Amino acid sequence: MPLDYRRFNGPEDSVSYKQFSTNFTRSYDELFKGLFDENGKRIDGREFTEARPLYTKTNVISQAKGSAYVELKNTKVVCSVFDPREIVGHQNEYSIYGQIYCEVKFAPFSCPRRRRGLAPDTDERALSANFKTAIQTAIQSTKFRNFQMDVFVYILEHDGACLAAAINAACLALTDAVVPMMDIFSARTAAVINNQIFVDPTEAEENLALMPTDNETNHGIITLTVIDHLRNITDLQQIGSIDADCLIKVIDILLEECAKLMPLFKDLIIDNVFEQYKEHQVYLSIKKQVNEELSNKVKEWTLIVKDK
Amino acid sequence: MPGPELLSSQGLRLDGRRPDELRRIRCKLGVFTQPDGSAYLEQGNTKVLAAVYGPHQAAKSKLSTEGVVVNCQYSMATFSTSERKNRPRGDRKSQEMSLHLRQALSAAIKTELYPRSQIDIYVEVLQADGGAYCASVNAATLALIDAGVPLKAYACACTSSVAWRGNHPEALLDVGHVEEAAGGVCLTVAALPSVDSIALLEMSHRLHMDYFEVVMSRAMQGCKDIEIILDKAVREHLAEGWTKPDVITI
Amino acid sequence: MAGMLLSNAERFYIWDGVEENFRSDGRSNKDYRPMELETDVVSSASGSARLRLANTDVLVCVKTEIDTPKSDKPGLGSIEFFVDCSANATPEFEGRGGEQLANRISNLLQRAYHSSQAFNLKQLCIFEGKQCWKLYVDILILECGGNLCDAVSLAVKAALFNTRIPFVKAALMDGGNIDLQLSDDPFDSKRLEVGTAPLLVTLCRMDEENIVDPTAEEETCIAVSIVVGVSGNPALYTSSEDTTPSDHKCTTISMSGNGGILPDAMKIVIAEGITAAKCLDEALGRTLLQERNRTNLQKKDSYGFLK
Amino acid sequence: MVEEDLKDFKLKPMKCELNFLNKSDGSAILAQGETVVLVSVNGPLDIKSTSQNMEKATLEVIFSSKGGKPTVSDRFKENVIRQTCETAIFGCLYPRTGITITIQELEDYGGLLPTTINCTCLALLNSGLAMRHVVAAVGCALDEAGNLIIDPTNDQIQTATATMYFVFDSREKNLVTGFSTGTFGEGVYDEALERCRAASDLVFNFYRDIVASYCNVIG
Amino acid sequence: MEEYKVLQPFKYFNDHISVNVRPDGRKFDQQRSIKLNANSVNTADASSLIKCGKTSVVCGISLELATPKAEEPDNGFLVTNVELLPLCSSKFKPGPPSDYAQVVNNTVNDILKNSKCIDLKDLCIVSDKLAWVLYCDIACLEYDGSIIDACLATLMTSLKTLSLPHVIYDIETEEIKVDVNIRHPLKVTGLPVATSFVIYQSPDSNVALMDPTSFEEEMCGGNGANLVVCWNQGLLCGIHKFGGATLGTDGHKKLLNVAKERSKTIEEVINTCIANETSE
Repeated sequence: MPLDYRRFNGPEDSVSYKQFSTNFTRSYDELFKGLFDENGKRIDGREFTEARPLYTKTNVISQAKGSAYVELKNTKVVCSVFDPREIVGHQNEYSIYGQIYCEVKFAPFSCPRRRRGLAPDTDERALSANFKTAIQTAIQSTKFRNFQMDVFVYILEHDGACLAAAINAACLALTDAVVPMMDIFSARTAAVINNQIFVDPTEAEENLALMPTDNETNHGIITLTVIDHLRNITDLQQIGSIDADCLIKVIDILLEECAKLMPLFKDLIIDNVFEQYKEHQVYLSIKKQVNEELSNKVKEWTLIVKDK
Repeated sequence: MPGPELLSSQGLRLDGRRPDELRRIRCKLGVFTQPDGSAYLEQGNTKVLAAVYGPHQAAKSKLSTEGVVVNCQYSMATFSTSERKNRPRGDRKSQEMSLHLRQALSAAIKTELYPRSQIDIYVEVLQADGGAYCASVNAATLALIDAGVPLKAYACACTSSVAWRGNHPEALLDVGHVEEAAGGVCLTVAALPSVDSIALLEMSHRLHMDYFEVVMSRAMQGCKDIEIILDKAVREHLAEGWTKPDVITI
Repeated sequence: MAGMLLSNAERFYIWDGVEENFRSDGRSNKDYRPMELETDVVSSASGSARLRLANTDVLVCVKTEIDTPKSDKPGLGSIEFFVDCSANATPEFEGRGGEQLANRISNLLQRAYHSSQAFNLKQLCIFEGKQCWKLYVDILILECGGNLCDAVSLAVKAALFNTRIPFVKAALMDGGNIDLQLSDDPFDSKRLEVGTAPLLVTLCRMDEENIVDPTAEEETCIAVSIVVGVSGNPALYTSSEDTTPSDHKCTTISMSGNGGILPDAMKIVIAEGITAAKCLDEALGRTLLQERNRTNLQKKDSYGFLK
Repeated sequence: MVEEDLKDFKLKPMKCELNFLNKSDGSAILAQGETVVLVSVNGPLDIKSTSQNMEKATLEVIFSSKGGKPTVSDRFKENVIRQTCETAIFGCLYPRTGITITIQELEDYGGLLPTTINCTCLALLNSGLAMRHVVAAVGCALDEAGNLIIDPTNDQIQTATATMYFVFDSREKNLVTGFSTGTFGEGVYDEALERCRAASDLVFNFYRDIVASYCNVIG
Repeated sequence: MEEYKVLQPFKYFNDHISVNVRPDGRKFDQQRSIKLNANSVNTADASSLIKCGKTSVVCGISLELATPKAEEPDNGFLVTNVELLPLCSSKFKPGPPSDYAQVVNNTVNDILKNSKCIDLKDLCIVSDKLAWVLYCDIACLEYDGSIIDACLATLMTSLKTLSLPHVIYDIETEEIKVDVNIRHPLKVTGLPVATSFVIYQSPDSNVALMDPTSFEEEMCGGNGANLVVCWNQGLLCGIHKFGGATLGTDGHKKLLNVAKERSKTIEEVINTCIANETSE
């Protein structure tokens, strides 16, 4: 990477201190045992098919048109949506579909293993591309023709399933930004290690799922995005090597998990609408008051002018 | 002065060629279906692909009312040189080569026939074993002919260098990669041999004045020979263009 | 693909054709177009292959370099994919035009080859923790005639099959550095076990039908396409019978285009993808073995683009 | 603040030449001590519509250091100069136009930014752009012993615990721009402000002499 | 009201100032509400998040090891970078940092260097062999003015809560062993606090506004033209004034005192936040 002139750069040969700490270089089997507590459940006490609770809040960024903050226990993601503007970059003909520009960025301090650079590297660009295919299906881009809408995601802390968290945050941010969408969508991730399915994996489980091993069992990570309308799958990303029937089993489990998220999103959106409605009422009443004062002021002046 | 080892005692070069001998040129026109004209040319181990699109409507920015805009792009495949290049194009050298390519080819094309339009010429070097620029010009000429673009004459390019045998100099034609790397002088000529005019002349390193004439005439002679070879290939291509049997599978 | 203008009438013509399982060029939904494959086209590379799928033309070259392995994976070499869309294919690829497509394909390949069951990087290790081979797989796209992913994955597997890695003896000197002896005879080299390398199959959905190997025209009128990477069966790639045939596993799945797909339709797509990849694998294995026996290691006269 | 000890200093020798470049609307080369800066101003230009501003001229400053490689601190200097000139120039007289100020650092022996600001002001004077007020920059350093040195030389700056640069406008002698390095007390800051304000008169006189000497050439 | 602000921004702003109140109801030298919490991100070695008014900034520090530079063998590295993310406001575009972002970055770095609150010698483990590299990455999540104050506050909170793991370095074999559970806190002297002002040139007099919002910054000469005063335990450690309207000498003095009071309140906020962080 050529030296970045626009930022302050540390020494090139700097390497994370965790590398020299004792528990860094552990073999595959030790790590695999480390995933379970004594009675066979996952360390944080969850069942294999139990997902982490999803905490979320919308309208966290005042300047953005719509924004959302999603927390999957330790995975923290912020997403903001800006309203359409002219298409950036050269544009040779009128595009009948609105363009959607997506960018997913890891915070430099977000990954436990090593510090990520400030400039976007290849796998962040790949993540942005996957993220874009997942959300563009639900957005009716014919409504904002020849315009470009920006969706930015910033991952504060990465503890597994950050693509799924980003997609969920994007769905809530888009609803908060009142963007024309076909329906709400949600996403979930599952990891497969030694033929065992882990729903909503933590970073340690994800790292193990992608770690090269010599045993011939299924291993990999699958992220599924489902749109509520007819339960259509809008995006399916899979890495690792998994045979067909295990894959189908994972897809079914993920479909249920995504379905569980839908009511949660719906309640949240309905609460937001009520709040905005109340605010609007307050705003209208103030406006009425101001108009009244103005009108009786005008009456006074006409009186003064008349008797002059 | 480098060069004694370039010529053996019997006057043969490192790859066994005589000083005034071209490398084996093999070429084929109409290699691709989508571009208007395409050509593949092998000059020894230097392999080049050329494609021509156009003449088509020019981009607003580059529009010129009196003649056609020739837009060239020269890019070398990452595996073309023995040492892997990490960026195929966009560095200064390929931009310079594109400029030279445009200069040589716009001298050959009848530009005044297509005002306000544009011809795109793309060259991809698959394997570079010396003389990549000359192979590109020759391949581009064949691609232009395949595309039916009217040309004033064949644009051929050739390099020549000088080596020492005993005490008197010997001009070497069509310099290979090894001879280029040996640091000898390398004169590149892009010419229109039939109308005997020179489109581009470029020389690296230093050459004494009175040897210049020897090297220059050898290069011009090389261009004339190349023109004959290209002409033969074009006539062959057109002659058996429609009677050729279908592709024989192994 | 690029500059492909289709009127609505032509689209409906293609859609109706697909419904009756009889496409515009006479193929059924599950047929591939004729392919031409040739290996060892570039002499300066360790392994190369050129594949022509109707009018899609791809040239793949593998170059090897000695590199130090990453600290968290001491015993493994590394493989890197670089895709370059040459402007020969379409004027749009001039300059940085083809970068988005190139990134998409190289990401797909990087994910497909990620699992050790797809491509075992242990065979690239020279000396644990100190020296290993790094494979640069450079893919040059010369012409786009639709279905780029399949053509690229086939050409990559053929190029890796054709790759020759020279024997290297590594000895640990005192003071921790390594002394490498490279054998001088160029033909004294070993091949890579590339049997399990994955093949990408693009399945495109046109309302209810799935078609394989779309042409450029068909690609412009599909809603969603799913790329399935399926690992190969090593038995097909060695003449000796002792290698155990391993079943085909999915090494990567990715969707593109904006459209949704019903879950059970997705299951059918995955099954079809695996069967299509299986027969592609057999065809590739047969031709590569056939070519290797015929040329038995000498470099034959390469047709290249002269045919 | 006793009056006379305000005057007991002398500034580094300043040599300047106006209209140094013929291609630019206004240019100046200024040497303050050994620090030399060349500034060229290209007056109201036509710029592309997206970067035009309805009410006033858009100011663009390009600072290129001696080493040539762009660094983050160049952008900082550009911002300092742009903001100073923004207040000094009557932007509203040239709406929807662009003014570019190009600065080339030739020698840097301490006090680079004050010299750059003075040279920019001279170049603006030479370019004939309407200006509200003229700006003058003076630097001062606080050494270990605690006494203030006006317009310090290079080695005084290296050993100083704190350095302060102030830019004053010619009309009310108010502080237009200022920046400092190192730590210093509040009292020291006020005393430095007063003494630099006094010193700025010398710079303004220097401007008058320079412009006067060029008057017959222009006039 | 909203339409008035959009149609006639200058008049809207002037009406408010002439009545001695700011558009969001604050007085001229009143500070916006501050919410600060430490160690919100547990993958970073130290982190903190501040939300002052509508500006929220997160700072994360990651530690790395490297060989010190040849010319300064016993100095560690302190690398601070401020990122104005495209998601914090429509003013910032994706891609490499804009000029304004680099100016903010440079200002924060200068203040940190001037205040000398971190001695680079403490970061050196073995002279000329091994030293700590402190990557302080500051990301602005929400941009609503006075960004430099927020950045400095989070930076100081994170530095104060940072603790370095113990490193054993064997000279001969150049073996590095890091013991993660023995950690000793980093020595931080003093606490620089930056206060930014904006000077509004109203027709009759110039007024200084403390802790400006981005709308107020725009009204008084664009987002580069502000004045940053930072105090460090009673000593001034940097006054940066970038153009903009001028201020008389007495206005200047009043400014410094206001900044001093504010720096006291901010110090309290940081210390209380660290106190209940360590007590947890």
